[in-house]
Amino acid sequence: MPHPANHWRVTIDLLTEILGRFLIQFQSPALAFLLGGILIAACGSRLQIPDAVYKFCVFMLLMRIGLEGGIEIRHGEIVSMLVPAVAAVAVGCLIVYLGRMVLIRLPGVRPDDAIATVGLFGAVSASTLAAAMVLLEQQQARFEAWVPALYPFMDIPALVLAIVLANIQKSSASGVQRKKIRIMPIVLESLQGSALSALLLGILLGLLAHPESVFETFYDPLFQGFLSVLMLTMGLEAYSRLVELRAVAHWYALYAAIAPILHGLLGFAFGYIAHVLTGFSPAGVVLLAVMAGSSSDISGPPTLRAGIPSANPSAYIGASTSVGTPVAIVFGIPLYIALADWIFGSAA
Amino acid sequence: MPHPANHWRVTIDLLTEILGRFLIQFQSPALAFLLGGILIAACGSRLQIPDAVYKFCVFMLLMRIGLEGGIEIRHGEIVSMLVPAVAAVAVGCLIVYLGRMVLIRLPGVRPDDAIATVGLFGAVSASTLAAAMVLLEQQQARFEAWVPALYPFMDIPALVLAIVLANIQKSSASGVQRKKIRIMPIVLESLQGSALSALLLGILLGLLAHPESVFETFYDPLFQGFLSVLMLTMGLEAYSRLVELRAVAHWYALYAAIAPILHGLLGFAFGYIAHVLTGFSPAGVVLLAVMAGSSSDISGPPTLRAGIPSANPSAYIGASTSVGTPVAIVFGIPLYIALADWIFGSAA
Amino acid sequence: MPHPANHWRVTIDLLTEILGRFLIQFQSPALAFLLGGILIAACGSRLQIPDAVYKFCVFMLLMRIGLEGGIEIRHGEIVSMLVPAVAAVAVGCLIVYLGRMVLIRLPGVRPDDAIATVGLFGAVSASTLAAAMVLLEQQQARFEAWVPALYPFMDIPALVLAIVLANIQKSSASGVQRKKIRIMPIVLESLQGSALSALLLGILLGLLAHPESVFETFYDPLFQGFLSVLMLTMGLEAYSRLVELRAVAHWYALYAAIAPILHGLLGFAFGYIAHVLTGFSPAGVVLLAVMAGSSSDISGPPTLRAGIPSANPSAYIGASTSVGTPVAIVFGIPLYIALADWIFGSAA
Amino acid sequence: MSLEAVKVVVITEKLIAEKVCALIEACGATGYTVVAAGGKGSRSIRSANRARVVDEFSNVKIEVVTPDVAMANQIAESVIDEFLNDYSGITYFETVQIVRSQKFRR
Amino acid sequence: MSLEAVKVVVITEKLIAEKVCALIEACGATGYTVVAAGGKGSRSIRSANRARVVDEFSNVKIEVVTPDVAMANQIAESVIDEFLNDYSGITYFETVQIVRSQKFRR
Amino acid sequence: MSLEAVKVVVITEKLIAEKVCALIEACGATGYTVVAAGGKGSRSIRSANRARVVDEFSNVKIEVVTPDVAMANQIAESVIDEFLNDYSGITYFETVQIVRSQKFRR
Ligand SMILES: Nc1ncnc2c1ncn2[C@@H]1O[C@H](COP(=O)(O)O)[C@@H](O)[C@H]1O
Ligand SMILES: Nc1ncnc2c1ncn2[C@@H]1O[C@H](COP(=O)(O)O)[C@@H](O)[C@H]1O
Ligand SMILES: Nc1ncnc2c1ncn2[C@@H]1O[C@H](COP(=O)(O)O)[C@@H](O)[C@H]1O
Ligand code: NA
Ligand code: NA
Ligand code: NA
Repeated sequence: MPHPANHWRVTIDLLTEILGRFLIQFQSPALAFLLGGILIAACGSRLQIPDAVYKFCVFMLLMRIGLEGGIEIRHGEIVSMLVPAVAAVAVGCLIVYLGRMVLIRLPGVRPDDAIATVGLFGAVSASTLAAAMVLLEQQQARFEAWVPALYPFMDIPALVLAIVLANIQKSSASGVQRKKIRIMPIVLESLQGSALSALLLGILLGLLAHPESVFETFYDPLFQGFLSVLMLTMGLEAYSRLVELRAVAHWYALYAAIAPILHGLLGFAFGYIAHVLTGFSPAGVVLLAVMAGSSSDISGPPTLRAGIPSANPSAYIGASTSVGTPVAIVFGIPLYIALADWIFGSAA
Repeated sequence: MPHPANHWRVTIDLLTEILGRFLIQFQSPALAFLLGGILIAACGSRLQIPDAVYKFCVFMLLMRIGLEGGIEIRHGEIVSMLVPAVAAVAVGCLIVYLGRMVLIRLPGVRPDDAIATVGLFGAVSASTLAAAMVLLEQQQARFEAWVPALYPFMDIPALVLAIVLANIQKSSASGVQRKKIRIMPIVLESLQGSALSALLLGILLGLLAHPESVFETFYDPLFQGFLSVLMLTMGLEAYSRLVELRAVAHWYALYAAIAPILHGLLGFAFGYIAHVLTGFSPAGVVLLAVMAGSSSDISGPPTLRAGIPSANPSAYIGASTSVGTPVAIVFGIPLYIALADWIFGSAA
Repeated sequence: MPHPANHWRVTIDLLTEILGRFLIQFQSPALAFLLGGILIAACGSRLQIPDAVYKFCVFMLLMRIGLEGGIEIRHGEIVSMLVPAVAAVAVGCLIVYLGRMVLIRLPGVRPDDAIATVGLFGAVSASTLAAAMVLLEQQQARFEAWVPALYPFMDIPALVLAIVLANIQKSSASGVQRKKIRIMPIVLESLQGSALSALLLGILLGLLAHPESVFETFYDPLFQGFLSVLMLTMGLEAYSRLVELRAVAHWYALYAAIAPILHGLLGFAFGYIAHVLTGFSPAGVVLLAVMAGSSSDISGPPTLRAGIPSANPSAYIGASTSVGTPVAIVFGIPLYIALADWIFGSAA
Repeated sequence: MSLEAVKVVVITEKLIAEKVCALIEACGATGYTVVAAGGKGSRSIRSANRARVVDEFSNVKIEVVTPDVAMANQIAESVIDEFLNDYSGITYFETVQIVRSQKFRR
Repeated sequence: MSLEAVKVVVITEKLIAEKVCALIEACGATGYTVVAAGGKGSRSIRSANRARVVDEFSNVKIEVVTPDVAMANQIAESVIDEFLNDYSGITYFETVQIVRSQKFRR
Repeated sequence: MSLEAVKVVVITEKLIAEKVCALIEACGATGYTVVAAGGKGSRSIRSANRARVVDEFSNVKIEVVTPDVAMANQIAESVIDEFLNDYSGITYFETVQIVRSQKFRR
């Protein structure tokens, strides 16, 4: 850590560093395809990625991440995952809890919508995670094999907490004695979603089977390509959802622009603590920050729609898809990498 | 062949051998994805492989198998295919003929349903064949280039015979003078199905064109990957079809559990005869057994639905998809390879 | 250029040359899959390539072409594109203008249908272009990086001119004062189509981002494979559209059989002029000829349907899909390559 | 301007869609509209939206606007006689008001 | 041969399709037919045909042929009560003539 | 509880679906539902389910529940005038009973 005396120097260095990374990152394929998607959608392009292809991309990415994790966990030690996993749960819950306190106070924001929104931003986006992993892998940064497995540890608590809070809110508002919310069905529902079950199946197959040949000929080499297609789709989607976002209070857009970075820094801080306590790798810290900064795009929305049906999906999905995810990828990822470079040396 | 004196020793060796192979095979990607699909479907996962992707996987596999066959047949001699082709026809017909005699006698089994079921189990599954081919290729086992072309020689006679038997059955039951069944339309219909026409087109292109570059950059390297996706889909499907199977007589489940192995051994025996007569390769014998043990999942069902409309599709498709195919892949393939190892030495 | 004295010798040489190329070209994967698709459709095959896969193939091809162009343009000089771009515009307009004069005079041909048809044949087929590019790349023929970017320069003027002519036609026929046609919306509409926007996005990303890694692991290696799938789809489609073509005047079929070659030769001539003026590469001349000879299959039809709604789509789409495109690929491409070999030496 | 007519609806297995359409044309209808459908009836559930290994078994909904009750009856009866004993499916009529009535007469 | 019956139509979010179908069965219907749909109502546009990152929000159209008005009313009311406060959707009835009427009674 | 209303059905080419929907909204409808369709009419067959090189030519079925006959007529007439001379398509009315009638008035 640098001496506090020359902290101006350091701030400027950091900013230059981040700026430099930005320019590089803007050219990284994942980001470029995301921005490209937004751009051509804004130009009125009729290009569409078929739904079947989009779903297959998601499957490919999560299976690839899971398989790699599973194959490597075999050789690694899983106990060291404990502290980071606790950190992930804490970050997920904190984002929802603190976020709710802020958002619910804003004018024109319905409590239900607020809680659903913070739930979505507390949850994790698999595609944002994949984009960060590709970038780190290209920079030869090593992280523990089990890092992607932290995903559900942050994702599920955030969603569950949001649904529980919404129910408490509703019953206290209506004055009726609230009926006890059963948590296990929500957890199960989350785990059964297409994204998480592909990830978990991948880990399982990586652990127990010998999928190396298919990993090396299919899931690994095509990873980047399918990620680029997914990013393009998300860019197209981000633009087309803007219309919906415009129909709701502007606070959502503001929250969606700021929250990803704050959440990411919170995740970074918790990751840093885990680093000090247990030697959690710098690249792992970056990925924890990326998860925290991301907002769920695949499994979160339907879970929240079912769990908080009274919330308006246009508010939370619009905020997350149109603003949150682009900010998390475009500004968040390079920020955390630069931060890690600065704090840990060239490790990340 | 071992001396009959120490046949206990040999039996134990064989069992150990097969058990060892099982443990390895359970970890082979194809099998692992199949079991994984069953597992996550049983856990209630909402993971789905889009229909368009499933269809494309089937196309890829059959085109790849066809192209490779066609390219290699160019350099090989096709005459030696004659005896194995006759064996394939014989096996397909025997399975249907013998199967009908057994199944039709069981209580609670309607004749039409019985005949459609044995027809489906006499026919061939392209995906099961592909899974076996990947395994043999990974073990550097060589088989004649035309072996995959034996597929229609077993598939079509089985389907045609089943439809003819069902018609005879119906007319003898109703006492009405039966109207002559025209066989050629059924054969044509089978050849025009999506699976067989992709296979035949692949063979044709392999024979007459120069598809080497596209084979080497696309169809061959992605083969294993798309097979894994297909196996996953079949696993998901196997579980979800169990509900239907439960609604029909339990005899179907029993038949579906035992028949694949018996059929496979019958196929193996005929393959062995072809080996003795014409030097049919050990790996070829294994693939003939795999075809015999498999039950059609792509082209068979619609052909039978159209040819024996009075049969209940829940009976035959449920039996084949939920039980027959998993048994054929999980237990059948390793059994025949172990058998070939034992009989032919390390050839397969 | 050979001496005029022995021009008989030369003609025979040329014919032999072209014949030789034909036999090779017939075996090239792209062509073989196209012919294979026609063949199995004619045999009544039920093989289908899902719509989602078809759309993804188109996206892949245009993104790959665009990315490569963009990456290479970075290192090249774009000014030399000027003359060929003017040539492309001229060819596109000439095809429409001359074609209309001929076709409109034939008996049984409605003016609207005639103009829409020549518009479609003046426009460009991305898949035909891709097939030619693969062939040239396999023969190590080099062309300028910006050649694929000539596509919109020929495509859009042809479509716009056709729509304008149809409107003039209609208003002069009805005697009503014609309302001014606004051209920009048509140009924009064309650029926003799925094919062109994928191409342009690819060029942009290639220019401004660093998509090399995803290009090398995904778009480039899978190019040939997806092209083969696309060609197969086009073959299936060509046959199934024949029915529609039969319902309209036979002149459309005749036009569709002859025009591609004439258009290709026109394009070759203009390319040759550009070669003389600015050193346009021989392979570039071939690709200009291929564009001229091709007829649009993806973006042209909907643009014309919207721009000339009174024209019968069966006439122009049938002519293009069933006859024009197969002729352009099967006879056109090898012809222009042979011509280039003969005129420029072994350059193409 | 509008005229009463009968719309025949047939919901049945996708596998026989083409044959049913041919039958409908043979009865003299000027056209028909087909929509992919899933559903559940006395047999089993058929889903329109997932990778079934045997896709051919999902449903279609076919609608035919007919100019008179006679043709509607004929279509329904032929479809039932020829297909709905062996294949699953239902058929029913609806009364509609057609707007360009000449389109529905041959 | 044909008999008057009531068809209940429910157009709502795909996300709750399975639950709505279960409710319909619980009301005693012998079957139902589901079709993928897009649309626009008082909330937002839902398209049936493109890669939405959140596909679960597109629509379905569910049709149930019921033997009597009572069941039709019960289905419509239960669906409205249970779902249409929180989820977007509409429901309406049509009169149809069923041809094989025994199929629609339990 | 339920109220008689008119449902306008337009079956036409997918290519113009968006324009037709805009026209329907301009006529004052509170919503519409779109379903992908194939079919055959006086022009050619359009299939909903295969890789057509020119996918834009398959059909859509658009349904609009309108509160009164006047709006229904206006929608049908505008669609016919503006589109059905050049594009293939049909349009017809059905009588429906709407259950939450306030949803269909502006
Ligand atoms: N009561 C009903 N209402 C609406 N659709 C039905 C009904 N009964 C059957 N169907 C449809 O008709 C198909 C075949 O029905 P079934 O022949 O009873 O198996 C089902 O899959 C449903 O799509
Ligand atoms: N007037 C209408 N006519 C036809 N469909 C409608 C109408 N209003 C709503 N819908 C359908 O019902 C869905 C939900 O409507 P809403 O609850 O108003 O958002 C819409 O997406 C449409 O598919
Ligand atoms: N009699 C009919 N019944 C049902 N749908 C029809 C009928 N006639 C035409 N259609 C539908 O309307 C579309 C256009 O018809 P057309 O304008 O006659 O080509 C067809 O593709 C069908 O989907
Ligand atoms: Na988060
Ligand atoms: Na078999
Ligand atoms: Na052209």
